[in-house]
Amino acid sequence: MSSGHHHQLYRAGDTPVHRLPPQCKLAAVAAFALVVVATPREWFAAFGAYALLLAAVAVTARIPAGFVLRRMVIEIPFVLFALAIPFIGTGERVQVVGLSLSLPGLWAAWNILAKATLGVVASILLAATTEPRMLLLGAQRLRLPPMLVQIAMFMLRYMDVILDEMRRMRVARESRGFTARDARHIPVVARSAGALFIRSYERGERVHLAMLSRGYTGSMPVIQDLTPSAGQWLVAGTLPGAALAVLLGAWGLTGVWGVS
Amino acid sequence: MHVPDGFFNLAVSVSAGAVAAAGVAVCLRGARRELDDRTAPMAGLVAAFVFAVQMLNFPVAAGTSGHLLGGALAAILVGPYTAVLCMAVVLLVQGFFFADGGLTALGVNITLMGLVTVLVGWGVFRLITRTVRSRAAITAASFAAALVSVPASALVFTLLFWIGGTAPIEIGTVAAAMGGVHTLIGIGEGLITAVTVGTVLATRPDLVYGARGLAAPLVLRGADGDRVVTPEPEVRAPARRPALLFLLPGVVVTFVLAGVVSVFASGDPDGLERVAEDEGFGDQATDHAFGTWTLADYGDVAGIPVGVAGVVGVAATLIVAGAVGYAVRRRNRGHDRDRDHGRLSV
Amino acid sequence: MTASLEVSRLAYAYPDGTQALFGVDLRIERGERVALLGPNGAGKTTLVMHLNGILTAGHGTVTVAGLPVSKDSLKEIRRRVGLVFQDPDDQLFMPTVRDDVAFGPANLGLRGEELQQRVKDALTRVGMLEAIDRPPHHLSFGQRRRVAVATVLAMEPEILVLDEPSSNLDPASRRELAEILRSLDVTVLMVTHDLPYALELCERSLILSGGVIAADGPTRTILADAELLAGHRLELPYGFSVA
Amino acid sequence: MTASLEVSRLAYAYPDGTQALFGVDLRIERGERVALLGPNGAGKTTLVMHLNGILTAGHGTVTVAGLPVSKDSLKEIRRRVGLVFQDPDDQLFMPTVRDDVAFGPANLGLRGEELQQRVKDALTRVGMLEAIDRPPHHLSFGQRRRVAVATVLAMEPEILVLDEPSSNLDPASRRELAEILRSLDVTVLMVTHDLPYALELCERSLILSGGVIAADGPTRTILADAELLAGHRLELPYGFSVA
Ligand SMILES: Nc1ncnc2c1ncn2[C@@H]1O[C@H](COP(=O)(O)OP(=O)(O)OP(=O)(O)O)[C@@H](O)[C@H]1O
Ligand SMILES: Nc1ncnc2c1ncn2[C@@H]1O[C@H](COP(=O)(O)OP(=O)(O)OP(=O)(O)O)[C@@H](O)[C@H]1O
Ligand SMILES: [Mg+2]
Ligand SMILES: [Mg+2]
Repeated sequence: MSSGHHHQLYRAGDTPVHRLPPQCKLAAVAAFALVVVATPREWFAAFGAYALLLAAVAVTARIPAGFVLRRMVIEIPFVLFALAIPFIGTGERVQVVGLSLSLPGLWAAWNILAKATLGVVASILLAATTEPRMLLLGAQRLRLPPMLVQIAMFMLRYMDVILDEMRRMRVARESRGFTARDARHIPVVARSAGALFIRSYERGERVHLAMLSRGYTGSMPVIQDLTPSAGQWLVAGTLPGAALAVLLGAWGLTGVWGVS
Repeated sequence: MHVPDGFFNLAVSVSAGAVAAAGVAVCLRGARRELDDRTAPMAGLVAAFVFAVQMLNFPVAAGTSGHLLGGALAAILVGPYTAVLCMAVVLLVQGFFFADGGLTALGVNITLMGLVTVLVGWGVFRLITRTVRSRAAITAASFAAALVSVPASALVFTLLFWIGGTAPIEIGTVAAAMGGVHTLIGIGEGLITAVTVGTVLATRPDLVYGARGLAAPLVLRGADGDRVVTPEPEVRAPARRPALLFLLPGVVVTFVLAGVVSVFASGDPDGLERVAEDEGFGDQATDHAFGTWTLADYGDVAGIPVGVAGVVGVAATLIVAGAVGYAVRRRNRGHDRDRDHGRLSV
Repeated sequence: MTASLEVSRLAYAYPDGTQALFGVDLRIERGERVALLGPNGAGKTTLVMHLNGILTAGHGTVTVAGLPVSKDSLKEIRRRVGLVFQDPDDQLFMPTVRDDVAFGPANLGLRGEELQQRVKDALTRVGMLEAIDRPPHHLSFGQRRRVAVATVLAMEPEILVLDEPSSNLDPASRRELAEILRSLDVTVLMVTHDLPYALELCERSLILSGGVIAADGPTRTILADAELLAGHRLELPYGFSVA
Repeated sequence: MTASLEVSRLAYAYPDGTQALFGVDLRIERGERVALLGPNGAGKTTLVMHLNGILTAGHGTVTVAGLPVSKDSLKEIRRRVGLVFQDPDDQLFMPTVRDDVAFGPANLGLRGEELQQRVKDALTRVGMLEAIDRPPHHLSFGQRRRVAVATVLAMEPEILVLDEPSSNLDPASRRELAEILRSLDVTVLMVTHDLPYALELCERSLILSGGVIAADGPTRTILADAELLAGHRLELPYGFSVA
């Protein structure tokens, strides 16, 4: 089975970030997201600091900015929504370059944009430095119920199977003189799409049976040792740790200076 | 409909997280009856299919994003318990691998797109197929189930938004936008679900959980050409599921929890505020509107900064989820061990 | 003595209703090498899939080394019976050839150096050692077939069931495979359409046709019976005769 | 006269960097039947995929009946060259056998009764008419192979390229396929590992080995040269000799 999908998320490399055991990275990203969400939206500097932290991770992992930006299109629906809030929001209005905007709306938009963006970038970095298969092993190590891990594993495999079957079907179609330039051809594609579901299922089913026939019992044999050392936990803890320090620091400062 | 981080206030996130965790725990138990060696890949395929279907994503004017949901389809193909697990897996993978949907909003997302769609979809499906069980009826029921499940989910979203959305938008606007768009999406989802279920039913009827039924008797042939027909194989009907009813109160509990906790514990009483405005004593409130909104996240209740309360709250969700998962896992393992013993003594 | 494989009155219908087996009876002793012949669509693959519990009997029983195939015995059965699928794409699923060949022995509990040794031995046997770090789906069809054979050899099963293992192999690999099979002290059941190959490798042959066993006997006798062969769409290649 | 197929200095590397062809030259005249022999991984499938533009030459040119294979000529090329894939699963994708066989001729503009007749004729030829309304992925491997051949026959191409068409076929089907190919007045290029089959069907053979053409000549001469064969992992089956 082949190709594509995963490799768009994952960028192979041999950096300290890549080398960390997956469960450490998972835990670190989740903890980081918690800290970000818990940060009051007025603490602009804190969000700036979080962004810098993520940038530092990206640099360490040698993930180019362009890669992260391209993957951030996933955020577009929220961005559009967030941009709409100041217009349709209720509450006090302010005039900005001739537009009447809702002040609470502006705050809400900022809040969603800042937190969602930081969360999205953290996840992108996680996926970029960890193979999907390893992420699942990590989740297993973090005691995610095995049934969920198993379903997730089949899901990833099936995404490959479906892509692979789609590729085969495309080649088969084209080699028999089909070109999909014309709208009249849509029914043909639709009919073969119906077959795709069953076909993919049966291909995956046969592969699964082949796995069973080689002694598979529901969890992948872990051939390489994944047990993280205390040092690795410590390294992984740097990101949420630093973020927490920023949060607590900012809290202390606002405590001293008061709210303006 | 993927909710990003920071979209709902903490009270809603935490309550929905608790309900989602409990729901998934119940389904982990229930799914053991639905899932075996042969159906496990089907669960994976359904998850992959749902994932693909959810990729068609477009913005909704005053809601979040709109797309097909796939919960009803999952329920019909693999059974309601496994379906919830599939949806949870899709959302987990989307959150962690694809950065789609906030990690702290997982609870909300699983509740909305997993629990609600599966529950409503399966409910409608069973209601229709209980009486008629032909192939056509199953296909039609699939259409209806999917059609209803999407707006239902949008409705619940609107309710949660009303209780604890962080964006200051009129609830009416949200309801109209979400409802309208999701009714349209519902029609699309109904069609896709019906076609998919119909296709599977035609070639692999054994794969449709909602249609588990008869296999024809087998014929034996002897060397001298004599024929024997084996007795009718026994029929395995889908298991009845009283436990599923557990989920319904679960969803109700989310709202109550979220509402109550929102109003009394969050320090972000915008839900109350809206009620106040609606009830006509908004004058008083508007004076404070700025204060309420800006103070909301860092204003303190009983001297505890909400930020800290947030960390504690979300951590609590994770602990609950983790504990439930752990307990179930231990129990599963216990079962496995029993089975292994059984095996050895054979 | 208990038979290595015993199948009795086995019938099976696929979920879409097509019945493929109509009451198969057979018995293979320990250490025998048996060829399973028959026309396309006879049910050979279907039968073979029952031998390690991948398909479960609609009616009848399958017994492996005295152990009936059932839900509880599956694990043990699959440890004993190694199955090479007709389509290598069904068999190979890991990201590299090494991982794929290691998968089975790792499931049996092997680790570390011992595991790596098994993997290398198996790949050397089928002549695919240089491809050890390549992804299996980037190999040629015949190369995939060879790796598929290696995945099963690496498990050292006591019963080897092969579904057309020689198809798509080049002639030298075909002979090498025959030598490997001859060198192993295991029970072999091999599905094939290559009658000379069956004669070379297996003392005994079965003909499965229309979902029942139509003939069972020494390969030489069966291949000499032109009428029997013709009745089941079998025939010796042009220019070949059973000496 | 223009050649039916002409390949010149063709080189190709797969996206992962594996180079499979290193400068292939060949020329096949109209109406010839040529066998393409060679060890596993020699590049046979890779070469064949260039002949109707599924892979595009990394270097060198491919010309079909005087028409160079390029983006603009693809449609015409694919009308002329019918390709049977090594793996029937790569070939069959529609929900029923009927749809699948009709797909090619329908793309050529056939409709209605004429189309149905083509479909039935092609299926009758390969003996799969009864399966016309079954889903192809529910057939046995050999049955799928036969349907795969039918999908191409139904297009009535002027050049037939077959990648191991006889593997997984039962012996009678194998002979019937040879008869079909002999009865058609088309150019045939057939990849095969079955040397006697090549001798029976093709006057001329090519050996592709390590990505280049290593030998080209009358099949009988090539098969008689044991040393040449052995150098490319080819050998005649036990008990068979070129008379
Ligand atoms: N997945 C399936 N669903 C429905 N019917 C099937 C399926 N697989 C095979 N069959 C049918 O069952 C019968 C036996 O098929 P089987 O694959 O066992 O044949 P075989 O003897 O292995 O043939 P071959 O030599 O072509 O591999 C055939 O009629 C075939 O069409
Ligand atoms: N998709 C692919 N990606 C990378 N390398 C490939 C791919 N397919 C084949 N190869 C490599 O290219 C070379 C030629 O492969 P090809 O499939 O053309 O061989 P073949 O002659 O058809 O062999 P066989 O007789 O086994 O079918 C081999 O070394 C193979 O490993
Ligand atoms: Mg078969
Ligand atoms: Mg090839």
